[in-house]
Amino acid sequence: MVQETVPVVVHPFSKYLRAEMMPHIWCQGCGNGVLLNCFVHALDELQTDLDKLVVVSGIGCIGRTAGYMNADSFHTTHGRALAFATGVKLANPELEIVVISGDGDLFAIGGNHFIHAARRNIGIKVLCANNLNYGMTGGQQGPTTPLESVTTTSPYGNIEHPFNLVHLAAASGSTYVARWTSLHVRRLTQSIKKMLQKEGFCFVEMLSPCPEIYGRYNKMRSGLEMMSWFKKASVVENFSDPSKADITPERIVVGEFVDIEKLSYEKMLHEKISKINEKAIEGVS
Amino acid sequence: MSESKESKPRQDGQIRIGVYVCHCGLNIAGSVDCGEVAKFAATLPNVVLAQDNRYTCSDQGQAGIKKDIQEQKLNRVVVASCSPRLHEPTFRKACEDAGLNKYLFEMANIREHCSWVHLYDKEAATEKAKDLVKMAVAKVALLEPEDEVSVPITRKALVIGGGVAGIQAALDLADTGYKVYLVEKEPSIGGMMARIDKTFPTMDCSICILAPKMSDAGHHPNIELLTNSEVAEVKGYIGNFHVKVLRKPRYVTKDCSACGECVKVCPIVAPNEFDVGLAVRHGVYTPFAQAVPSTYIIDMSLCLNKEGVIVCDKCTKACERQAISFEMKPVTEELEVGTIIVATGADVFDPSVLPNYGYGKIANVITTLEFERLINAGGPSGGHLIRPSDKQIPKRVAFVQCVGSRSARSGRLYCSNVCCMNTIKDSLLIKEHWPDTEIYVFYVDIRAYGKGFEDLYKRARNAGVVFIRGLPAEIVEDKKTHNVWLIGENTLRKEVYRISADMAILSIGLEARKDSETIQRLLTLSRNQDGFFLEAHPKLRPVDAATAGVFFAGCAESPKDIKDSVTQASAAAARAGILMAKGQVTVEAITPTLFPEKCKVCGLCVKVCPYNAISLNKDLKRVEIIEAACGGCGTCAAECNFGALTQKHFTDEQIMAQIDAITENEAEKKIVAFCCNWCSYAGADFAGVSRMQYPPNARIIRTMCSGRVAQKFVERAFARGVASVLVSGCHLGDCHYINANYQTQKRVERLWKKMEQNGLDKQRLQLLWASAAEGEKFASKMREMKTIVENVKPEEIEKGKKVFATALEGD
Amino acid sequence: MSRIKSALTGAHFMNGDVACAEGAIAVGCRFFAGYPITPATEIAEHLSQRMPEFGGIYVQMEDEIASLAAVIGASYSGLKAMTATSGPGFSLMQENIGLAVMTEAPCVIVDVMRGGPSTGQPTMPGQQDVMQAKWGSHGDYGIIALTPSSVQEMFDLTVEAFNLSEAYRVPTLLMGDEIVGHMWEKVVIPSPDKIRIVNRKKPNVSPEKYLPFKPDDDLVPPMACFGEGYHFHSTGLTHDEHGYPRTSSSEVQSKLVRRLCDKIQKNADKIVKVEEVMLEDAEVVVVAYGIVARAALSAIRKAREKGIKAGLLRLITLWPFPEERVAKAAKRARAIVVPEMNCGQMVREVERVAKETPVVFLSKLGEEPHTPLEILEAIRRSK
Amino acid sequence: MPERIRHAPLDLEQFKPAKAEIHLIKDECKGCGYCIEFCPKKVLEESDEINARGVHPPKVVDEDKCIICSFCSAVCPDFAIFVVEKKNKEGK
Repeated sequence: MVQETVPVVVHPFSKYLRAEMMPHIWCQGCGNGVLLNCFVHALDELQTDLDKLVVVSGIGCIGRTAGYMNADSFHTTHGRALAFATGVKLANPELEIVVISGDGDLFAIGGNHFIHAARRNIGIKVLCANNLNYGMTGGQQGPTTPLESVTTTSPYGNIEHPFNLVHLAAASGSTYVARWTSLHVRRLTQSIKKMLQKEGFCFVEMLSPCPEIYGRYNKMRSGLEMMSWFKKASVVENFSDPSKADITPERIVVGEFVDIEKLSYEKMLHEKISKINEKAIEGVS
Repeated sequence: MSESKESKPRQDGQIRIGVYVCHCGLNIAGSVDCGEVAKFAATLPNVVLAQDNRYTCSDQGQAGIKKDIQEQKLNRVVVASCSPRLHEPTFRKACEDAGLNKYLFEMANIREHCSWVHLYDKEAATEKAKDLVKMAVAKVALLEPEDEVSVPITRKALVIGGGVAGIQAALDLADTGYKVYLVEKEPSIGGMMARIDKTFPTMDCSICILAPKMSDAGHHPNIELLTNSEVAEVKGYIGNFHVKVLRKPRYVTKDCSACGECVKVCPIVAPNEFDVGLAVRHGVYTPFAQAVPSTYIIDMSLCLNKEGVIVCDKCTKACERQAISFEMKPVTEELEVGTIIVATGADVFDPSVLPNYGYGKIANVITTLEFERLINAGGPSGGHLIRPSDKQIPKRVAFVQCVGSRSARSGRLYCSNVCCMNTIKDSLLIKEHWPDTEIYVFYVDIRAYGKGFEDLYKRARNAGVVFIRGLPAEIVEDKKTHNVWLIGENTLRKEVYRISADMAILSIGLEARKDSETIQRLLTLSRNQDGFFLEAHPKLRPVDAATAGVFFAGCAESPKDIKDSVTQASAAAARAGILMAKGQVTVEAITPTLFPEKCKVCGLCVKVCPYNAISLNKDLKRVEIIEAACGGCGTCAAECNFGALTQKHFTDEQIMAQIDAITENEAEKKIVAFCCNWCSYAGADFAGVSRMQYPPNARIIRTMCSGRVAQKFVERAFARGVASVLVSGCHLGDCHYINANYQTQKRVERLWKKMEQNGLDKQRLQLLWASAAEGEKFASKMREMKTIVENVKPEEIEKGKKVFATALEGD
Repeated sequence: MSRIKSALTGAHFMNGDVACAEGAIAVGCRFFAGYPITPATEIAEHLSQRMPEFGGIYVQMEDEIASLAAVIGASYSGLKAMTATSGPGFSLMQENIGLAVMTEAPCVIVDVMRGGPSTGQPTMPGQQDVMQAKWGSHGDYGIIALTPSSVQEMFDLTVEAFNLSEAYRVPTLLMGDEIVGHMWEKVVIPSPDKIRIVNRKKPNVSPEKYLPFKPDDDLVPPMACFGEGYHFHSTGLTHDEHGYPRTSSSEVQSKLVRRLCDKIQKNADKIVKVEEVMLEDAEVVVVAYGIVARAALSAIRKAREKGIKAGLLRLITLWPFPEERVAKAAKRARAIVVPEMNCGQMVREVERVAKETPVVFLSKLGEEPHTPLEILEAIRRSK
Repeated sequence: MPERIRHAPLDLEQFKPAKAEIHLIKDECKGCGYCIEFCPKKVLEESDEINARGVHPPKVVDEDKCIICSFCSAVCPDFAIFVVEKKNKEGK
């Protein structure tokens, strides 16, 4: 009896993921999976050379992303992903460095490194999964937690005005800034592709559903409920004023906010070095 | 904005009025004793000269007036003759040529409003004529000289509608050097003509002769195409229209090279409206190959990417020029234009409302538009006329004429002008492709009136097309063969016919666009009972709209063929060109005059002005009038109860003088009738032109708009013992001044309430909305009010006098 | 990045910071990330000038945390990398020292010690960070710390520090102080070919079989770097030989942490370095390091003149602590004198090892280091 | 062109869309329901079968309705579903 070989059902993106590490640890409905999916989709469309890709992630649920990527990857201490990545990029500018981290890691403890990395315009691509709270540690309020949101450390409603990440990124000097939600997977993939091909510091924020924790405390118990909030509130406006793009329950402005050309730090540094070396050659010969 | 100086110093020196009573051949003299009227006029105050002559409007008549002005030093002229709507400009020009300010002239309408409507009561007609002359003389004495304000014309034009008419008008204007905005609702220009296979009588391929014009319009440096767009708002007035156009997004940018790769991958399929649903198009599509602009468009009602979420990106991936952009948003563009040409075309009649023809139920009953798509090489069947049921080429074909035209049942009484010739052309097309097809044409009258039409008709007959006079009463389907039976009466042979055919083609008529009501409201146009736009004058101004600066072209004005549409388009372009070439137009000096000291800055007038030509100026403590924006309706003057505003040439004193003239004697037998220049006054003229006879009680006072009729005028008429008062104007919504007649409604209702409260018979005050075409309605109101006048008792008159006595204060 | 500019050779007169910088360049360090802090700023300034001449990278980060993070990044990209700071910066770097240890990232951290704690005395010397050097970061781990007492040693020990860090894939500390850093002395720089340079072990298996944290018998795993196609993962979480996080397995945790400690302890004999002066017959042994050892040297000479048999044991390696050498000296001596510019840190280690031999602790804080007379006095008293 | 469309398009059969082959890796699914909710053609619905994670993975209602837009696979957080074009017999 000819044993009809059942074709092993292999997801087309499995070659980008570390089989031994999959499946990932994220909860049901968590947006991090969608971000990883879009990131890998972008790599697939660009046919990025995985040997030249370095994925760096900080601490938090999304911090585990580096572990799932079948590329050189590093899982830094909390908030230090961008500083670490700066070292990697300067040491070897050919490398394509993507920092994938969360709102807490990048903008609370890592906020100082973020604004300086953006200011320097170092060629690092940042993908931020903004799930509006600290998920890994059980749902504390974070730098992007909306006003009056209930979290484990703001049981009476958060009274801190949250960051508007795209405004912060634009103001700090990023050459590319975009925000999408985990529902706008097509355009998120396009934005990731665009940033991977751009020079300088690029930032893409993805509003990510966190039904198990943030949603549980804020009347959006399921992923679908958070996604329908995104759908209802999202307004697609390209190159609108990032300072007016605060996230409110009624209105989430998504789209590309900044797309400018600016010499990257590593390019300027290596041009200076080669100039110095030429001078040095004249000096020596 | 010229704000009036202190009220003009009165003409120093004596008022010297010349009165000319015209016989107008027998038109007036037939039922009015013009000599007696002239003799009576001579006795009126300030009248220094009164004579009657046969044709005042003739050259000698006019020369006589000019001579008298110079020699007799006349400083006022009254001509008692026909309707001022006809010859007021002529006599004003005569006065002006003689050096007299043309605003010191008044007409008494003793023809349309007197002689023609009281043909058989010479005595009453003559009395009425005397009264009308007395009113004119009373008013002319109070007239002041005025100078007209001129308004700049923006040298840009807006053409609404991108069919062949719109395209032609736009090309003509653009070639003359004016900037043209061509707004088209559909994704491409081309309109109905683009959907037709061949044209009559020349049998050209329609798209082949239209496409070059379309691309000229598409690439003309002076023409800006706004397709997939609609006019959202029109403000302003002739020469200064502020137009808001809503540009709906195409979701495909200009980089689109129309390569069609996206269509291949689009999973969405829907009937293509351009092919009347007989062919299929995709979610992303272009209506037809020769579309201009060629950029494709995405039908967002079908595309799966709704509410900002892109679900399917097949087209985006397939487009190598990255021209697909779902972020596009509707944009409202603000245009400044001087003239507007309405070329919105017409819809085709939907025969499914006629159950007896079975359209929509019987497979093989199609319309001539569907036939055009089937016979077209680019259409769904590659140019083969096929039967929808089995897609076979029919052996016997029947055309049914006047479907949705000239028929009460379909609610379209007019003839659609094009269907006969269209059917003749179609029959020849069939004969050309398939010579042995039997063709029957069921008709009522073949209308082949145009150049070359008759020989096309003859060719069809010679080719063996059978014309049977008498439309089928019913079309029945033979369930098995799907053939159709046409059962009707051959009215020439007076016998019933039962003819079977493989398929029936209904020659559908044209009807007014379903959304023409919006265009009408935007441009304050009016429409005839069939829904087509009403031109300013059917004979003399066929392409002008009543609203100055607006013109018509094509089927928007009435159903017509391509040749007529193009002719009208060039005419409209020429008419618009005149205004824009002159670059400025003078505004009739009938704008309001302000007495600043009386103004209480209450803002009532600001609220009622339809053209927001008045604005409050708090620091100057008065209102400001923008003369150029003023339409000249006078509603503001009627609304102001502090006497701070009055309308030049229709001042309160002048109108009250007319009321007093009417009520001087036998007031209890008379009706003071206020008629608005554009509708009810024209309606009365229409009654006169049609020789409708009605009782002579009424004396008509003309105001530009019924909105000018202030409450105190009506009160004064009653205070002076008049039996009854009529206030009349355009239908609500048809008002030439947009919504001025709503104020009339409010004021009459207030008067009714006051009369009721004071026990007066409300019937004595009548309100009538009558359009320029409703002469019969005006005449029957006159008859109705005669009975009212008759049973008004003297005590009722006295009570009226007492109730409204206050109106006579300050006399 | 070719070495266009000729490296410095021969005798030079420079200060300690500059010597350290030149040492780094000489041994092949091509990445410096730092943050200005007295008294270490001159290292950064000198490298900002010299690094580009060698195609190296100088970057000034926003704080010390970022500086060390960048250094680890550069190290993982295949460069020898270092940072230099002082007390406050050193404290800020502790978490990332833990990261460097856990991910076995070779790098050098220079701590030019100053008066502490907190902002303390920025321009004054101090030896108060030496315990922090060993126990600063959380968790158990092995670390190497060297301490120079001359400008020449600022050069030599920087070279040595890089070699040790590359050899054992461990962050190596150079615990200088303000005086050693700022004083000017003669330095003799050997020609490049004479300088021993050790590079990290590279993997000798194909990427599929490569286990980034599978140690060889010297307990040190070969190191692949980013961009070489190994697609390896490295994390601060407890991880297995694959580098994959295994945070709930006690077996993986104990195996990994013990190795990180043993990797240094078991190789201590190859790492430790001291300098012994007249110890053979010394009755009083002075154990000292850094700037204080120079005064101790002149003190023992004066003691000898006075007929006291005194000897000096100078620690060059602070961690791993040179236990046998101190124990051996302690057995022979009648007393040990430990002069330190702190409230008693290395003296604890000496006492632990000296067992019965009495240890006299000579503590000094504040302005200058111990004078020879002070030490001599202590020697005399302890006879 | 607001005329109401009376006849079905004559060339409807010429439109032959590609057939879809939906692959469900059932045990990866965590039951978030995104694919079911956002499929534009409602091809999927919750099955009553329980997978290894104790949730109901989706099941295909009608594979022919699928237009292979692959939104389900793009929005799936767990890489548990993907769609390919069904090769006909000759494997074309």
